[in-house]
Amino acid sequence: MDTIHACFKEKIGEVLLPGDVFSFRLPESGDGSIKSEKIICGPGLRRNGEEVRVCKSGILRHKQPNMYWIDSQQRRYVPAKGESVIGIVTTKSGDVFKVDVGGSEQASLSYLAFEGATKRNRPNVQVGDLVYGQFTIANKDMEPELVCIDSCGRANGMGVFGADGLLFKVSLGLVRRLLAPQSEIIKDLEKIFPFELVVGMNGRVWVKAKTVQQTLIVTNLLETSENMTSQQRQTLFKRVAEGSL
Amino acid sequence: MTRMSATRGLCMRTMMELDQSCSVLREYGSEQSLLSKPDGSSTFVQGDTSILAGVYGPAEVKVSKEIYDRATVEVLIQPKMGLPGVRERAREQCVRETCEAALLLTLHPRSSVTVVLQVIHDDGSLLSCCLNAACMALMDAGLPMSHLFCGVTCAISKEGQIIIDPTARQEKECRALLTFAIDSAECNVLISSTTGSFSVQELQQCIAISQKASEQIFQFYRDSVKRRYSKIQ
Amino acid sequence: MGVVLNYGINSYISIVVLYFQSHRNTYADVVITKHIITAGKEQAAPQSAGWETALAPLTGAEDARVTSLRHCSLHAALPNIMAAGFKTAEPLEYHRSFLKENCRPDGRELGEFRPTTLNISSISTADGSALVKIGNTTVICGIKAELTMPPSDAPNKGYIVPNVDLPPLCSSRFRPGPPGEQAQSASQFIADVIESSDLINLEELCIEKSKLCWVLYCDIMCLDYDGNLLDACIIALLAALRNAQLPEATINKETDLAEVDIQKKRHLKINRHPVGSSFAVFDDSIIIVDPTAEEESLSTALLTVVTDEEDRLCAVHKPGGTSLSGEKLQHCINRAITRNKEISKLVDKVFESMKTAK
Amino acid sequence: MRDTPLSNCERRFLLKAIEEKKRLDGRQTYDYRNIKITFGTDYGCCIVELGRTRVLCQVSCELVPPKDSRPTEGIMFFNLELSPMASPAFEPNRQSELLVMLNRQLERCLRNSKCIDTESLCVVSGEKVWQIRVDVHVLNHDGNLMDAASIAAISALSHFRRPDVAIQGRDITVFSPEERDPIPLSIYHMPICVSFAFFLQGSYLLVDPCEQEERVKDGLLVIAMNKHREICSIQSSGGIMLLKDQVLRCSKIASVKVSEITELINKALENDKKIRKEGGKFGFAESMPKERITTLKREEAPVEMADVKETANEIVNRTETPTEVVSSPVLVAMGTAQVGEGIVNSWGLDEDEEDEPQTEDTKTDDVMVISDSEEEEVVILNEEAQKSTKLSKRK
Amino acid sequence: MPVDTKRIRGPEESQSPLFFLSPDKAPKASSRQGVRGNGEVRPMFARCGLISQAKGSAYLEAGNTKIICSVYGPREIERKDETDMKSGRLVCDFRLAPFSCSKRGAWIQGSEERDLSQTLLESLQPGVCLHRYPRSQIEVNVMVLENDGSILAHAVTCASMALADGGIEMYDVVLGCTLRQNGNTCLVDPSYSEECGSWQEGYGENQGCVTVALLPNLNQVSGLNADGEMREDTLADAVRTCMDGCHKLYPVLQQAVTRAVKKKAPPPEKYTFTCHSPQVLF
Repeated sequence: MDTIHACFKEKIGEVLLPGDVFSFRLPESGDGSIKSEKIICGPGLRRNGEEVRVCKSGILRHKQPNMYWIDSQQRRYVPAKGESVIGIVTTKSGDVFKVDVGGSEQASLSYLAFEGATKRNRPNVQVGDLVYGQFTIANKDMEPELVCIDSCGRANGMGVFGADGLLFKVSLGLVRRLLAPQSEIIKDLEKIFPFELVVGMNGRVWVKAKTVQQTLIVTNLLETSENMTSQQRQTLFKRVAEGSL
Repeated sequence: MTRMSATRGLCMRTMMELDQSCSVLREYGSEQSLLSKPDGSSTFVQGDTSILAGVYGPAEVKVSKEIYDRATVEVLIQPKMGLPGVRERAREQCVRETCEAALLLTLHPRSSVTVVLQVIHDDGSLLSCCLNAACMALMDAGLPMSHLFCGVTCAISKEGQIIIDPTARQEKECRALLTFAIDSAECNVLISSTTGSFSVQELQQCIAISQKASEQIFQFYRDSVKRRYSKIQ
Repeated sequence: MGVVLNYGINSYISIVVLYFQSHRNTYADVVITKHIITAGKEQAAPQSAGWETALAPLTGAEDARVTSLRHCSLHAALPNIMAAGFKTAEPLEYHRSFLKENCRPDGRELGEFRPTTLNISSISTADGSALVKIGNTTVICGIKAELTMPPSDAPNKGYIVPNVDLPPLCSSRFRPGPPGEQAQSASQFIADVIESSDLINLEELCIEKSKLCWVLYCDIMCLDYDGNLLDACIIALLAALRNAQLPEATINKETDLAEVDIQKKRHLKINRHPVGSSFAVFDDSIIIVDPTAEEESLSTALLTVVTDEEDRLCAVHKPGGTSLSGEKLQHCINRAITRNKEISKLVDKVFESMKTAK
Repeated sequence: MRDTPLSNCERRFLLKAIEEKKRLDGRQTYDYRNIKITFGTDYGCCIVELGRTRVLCQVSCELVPPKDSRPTEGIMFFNLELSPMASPAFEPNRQSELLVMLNRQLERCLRNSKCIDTESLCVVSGEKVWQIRVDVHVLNHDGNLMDAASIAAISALSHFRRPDVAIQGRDITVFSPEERDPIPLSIYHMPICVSFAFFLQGSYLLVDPCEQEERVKDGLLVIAMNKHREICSIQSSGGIMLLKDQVLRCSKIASVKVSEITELINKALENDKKIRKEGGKFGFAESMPKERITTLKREEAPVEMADVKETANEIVNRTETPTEVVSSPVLVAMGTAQVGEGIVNSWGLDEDEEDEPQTEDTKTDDVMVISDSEEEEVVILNEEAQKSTKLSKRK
Repeated sequence: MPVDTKRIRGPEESQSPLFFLSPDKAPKASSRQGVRGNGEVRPMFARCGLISQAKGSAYLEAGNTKIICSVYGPREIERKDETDMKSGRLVCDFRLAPFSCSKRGAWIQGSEERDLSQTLLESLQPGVCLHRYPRSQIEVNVMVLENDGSILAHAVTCASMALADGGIEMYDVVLGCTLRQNGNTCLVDPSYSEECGSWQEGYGENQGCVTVALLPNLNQVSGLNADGEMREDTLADAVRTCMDGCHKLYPVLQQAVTRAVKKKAPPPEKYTFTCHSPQVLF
């Protein structure tokens, strides 16, 4: 019945390559009226007239009711509005900080975009510090802009962090898996020992455990879980848990 | 060195029928994401010919090269010996323009896409191997593309026989050498780069063969990406 | 008669300023207004003053073939100034609106070359030279022959060293300094054409095996860049090589040194006559021949086909861009074959005229 | 392009870990990362992987006249390139400080140590010698480029074979590998660089620093040594003060590392030799890690060529157009002709200045203009002169 | 091993065949006898506006010397480190085509070409109203297609024609003329073979070459370049002769510029003849 959905649905979970096409001939029902259907194309899918083209290689994902996107394992981050990322402050200039987020351009972060910050009471941010913030502006034609407060002016977990602990980089695909509501990887990892974790959509992960040794173990486990089935991962984690005890 | 591979090739050749022997793509392979620094990387191996490709982008662009409405593409081909010369520059132009046509550059204005191709070994069909490596590296980097592309080289021997994916030795002995890049959307010709003289019929035959061979390479791309994502549910 | 005058006006302003600025700037203003009015009404204004269209203005060859544009209703309807603005603001749309009507802004049909002029033997310091103009594009090729040792891997051969230069002189798009990518790939292309077409036997350039041979430096320089560089380069190279004369050189048996007699000169043996035809692809589908610089920069792909006099292909050079089907490619090749005949005739005629003059 | 900046958090953590004798990848202080040496199909070509650092080296040779000062010695030329592939911070054709440092160190390690017998590279004294060129390309930068480059260079030099030559009088014949087996270089010893990074004013040291460790280091000590424990070069940079004991300790560690690495190189060389001898498969294509999921290989595959001829013919025939009328050229002047009509270019039709200058003669103070165009501005003030110039042109 | 990787390379070295001429077969130096007088300049042909892409351009032919020049700008200054932004900048690039001399030249600009560029710049600068172009630069590119002597002088003339053609504001045009002093004889506008001579090796008295650049209407010398060894009075005479030579060439330049201006945009008849010389300023 749903022809557009149908042609998408049969490909869900399959690996697609750039140039693959979903063409939707609009179904003309018997009475001549054109039934309108809506689908939402996420990352990796682009509408091109009468068809939808894949533009990134990866797995086709679906979210009810009508969202489709391509899940790919790229490493370079492209800022998107509303996403939370870990940035590194590179310069202070005037009343903004320049923050490296791993994109093609540095993001700007206002002095005032911190909880409780006023013109008088400037936040204590040094060059090289880590900030966790959210994009309020991110599009291809403008310089991206970060804030460390939510719409109510609250920090809500954002701001400067990372006095100790370790920052490292993984693929964007892995980050998305870590951030998924019921992430299996994190669940498995939690069983080994307690640690603090900050995950940015830009592929940066910050970890802090009780000791340097434990921090390094978490880091290495996360890096290796990129290309593992859940079974392989579980056996590995189990071995580490036993060994580290 | 090359003697070995040549004899290997020779054994195989005698085993097969003469007119079939020339229409064989050498064994080929590729590895993606093998370098830690670049945003995308791949090696592509065709017989003994081997290219390593690294891609950065969309990344920061120099002000002097900035384009206001699209990304700037740069391609560098590094020869194994000595410095890149005029020949490399001509190849770079070919690969760059092909990448420009395949990439959706307007999605990342004022940024740069840099493709670096390192020749690891040249045993014929070098330009097509460069193209294949570049395409796989671009895919690995996750840059938005409207279509994929691949390269196929055909040699025309002195007897007028068409040899696909020739070795360096076959290239040396042939009368004409034609390299085409084929796009995955319509299987049309993206690049044509030729040396030697040939007839119109021969050109069209080579194009037709390249189009056939491209199907196999595109299938290979698909298989390797599938394998790569095989552990993610 | 809308289209005619836009370009006239643009160039006019700058010139009039030069002309009158010493006296009073107001002169210029008056003149311009007057010119617009008279010329806008009828074309007669410039003609009656005795300025034929043959003395085409600097910037716009457009004027010359105004009649063929009449059916482009869109432009006829647009006021002059707006059309000029349209051209600068939306160059691609401007060109598309012409292509839709199967013609081009300079009045040519899609498959029409610009007039091609060839002149030879004008540089007396070179051993052979030729100047080629395709429309505004101007290329000069000078050949210098020098003596050297043959290459160690081919002791019975000489050298041909072609280089294309795009000096800042020829267009504002080129900067001083070492050759850029375009010049380098053009040089490589010319070198490939020489090799592919078997233009000259390198053995013929050898004077004595592994001792002495000629090296022919073919320096090709663009003097005015308005697109279609490669075609012009090939014609210039071919004509210059045909024009070149080498003095007799021998090795003196006693002294083992080279000896040259410039009284005795011989022409080179040219085996083949390759001629190139360049095409530009617009919007992935429309193909035009002999693109101008502007058309080149707006097009999505470029193609150069080189054929010889036996209709064999010496090069099918498409350095990327959007794709073309085998069939479209074939159309281009057919056009290239006709072009070859045209240029061969041109070259022959020029050389004949030299012969009869002697 | 800018490299990702190092955050304060990483710096603090790294230094803390070093104090606790912990390293990011779980190594001990004196451990090297995994070293993998792969030889190519060509002689003198190898890829060295040192953890994630990756370096390609190719040795080549050429017959050249020797340097005047050393007429009986071959020439060694080293060139290390930091390919922009290796790091976003590397720009093509830029002489960065790092590049100059690496090139100098490589030359000191391999040329100044006289590890290669350059006299055996002389073919005809004062006339022709072999120039050995060593090109090192850094493909991925994850720290300790110097050690990786020196391992790659010496492995490639040991692997390299130059063509055999025969001399008859002044004629030199170079034999192809099919005619005569190529000849290896004569190598006296194999110097290898071992790098030590110092932290916190020299109180801590690490062998084989990775890129992040290099970023927080205070100083670097590079010792080039061979397995006979002969120091070939030693260089300290970064301006740290080292005690005599520290340097001695480092040289002891270096001697252990060097003998390990030398053994590894020799093993790799032997292995390659064996496979070549047995006629097995070798080269980079064979060394691709097939078990990785990012890797895929395919066997030789035939391409169907059955109906290719028909397709080609069809296209050619379908597009056959009746021969167009070929326009004939017009002779403008001697040596100049034109084909095509219509548009006039800026040089004008009437201007054939190259060949036939329409002379504006200034023999007298009068202006004389001769022009073949039919413009009314033609002014002829001296008809005699006009005739003479015209005549001189026709001669 | 510094090599030119941006051009197609030939053999490492090669010699012009002229080095190997057997002495009896060498061509004899031509003399002016009967062709033109020592004080005469060669017939000159000049034309403006040939290069379609340039703001202004000129082509000049004197004897066999052939020079082409284009002018671009005024456009944004490229190197912004210049301290004086109030006036514009003139940039000159003087090049000899590789085939322009009897011995093939290199592609890479040599010191001679750089010298000539500088001299050209200095000779032109006084003629151009640079204060009218603040923060911008005007580029002058000169290419010698064939060198048959007096290239600097003709390059100056050619460049100023191109500047005028490009509508660049000028106080006056600049003309150049060269004189070759050979003992007591002086040759105006020498050809290539006349230019070369014993003075370059340092022999003889009163041997030298003088090039003068002149603003004809202001009657001011904007550039003077003298090589060799000459007596004071001879040099003064030589400068005077050169200035005369320049004045002789002026009408040709005037004609060419006027012609180009008319061609580009025909003024209505009534103005056509009111302004005969285009460069009469102030």
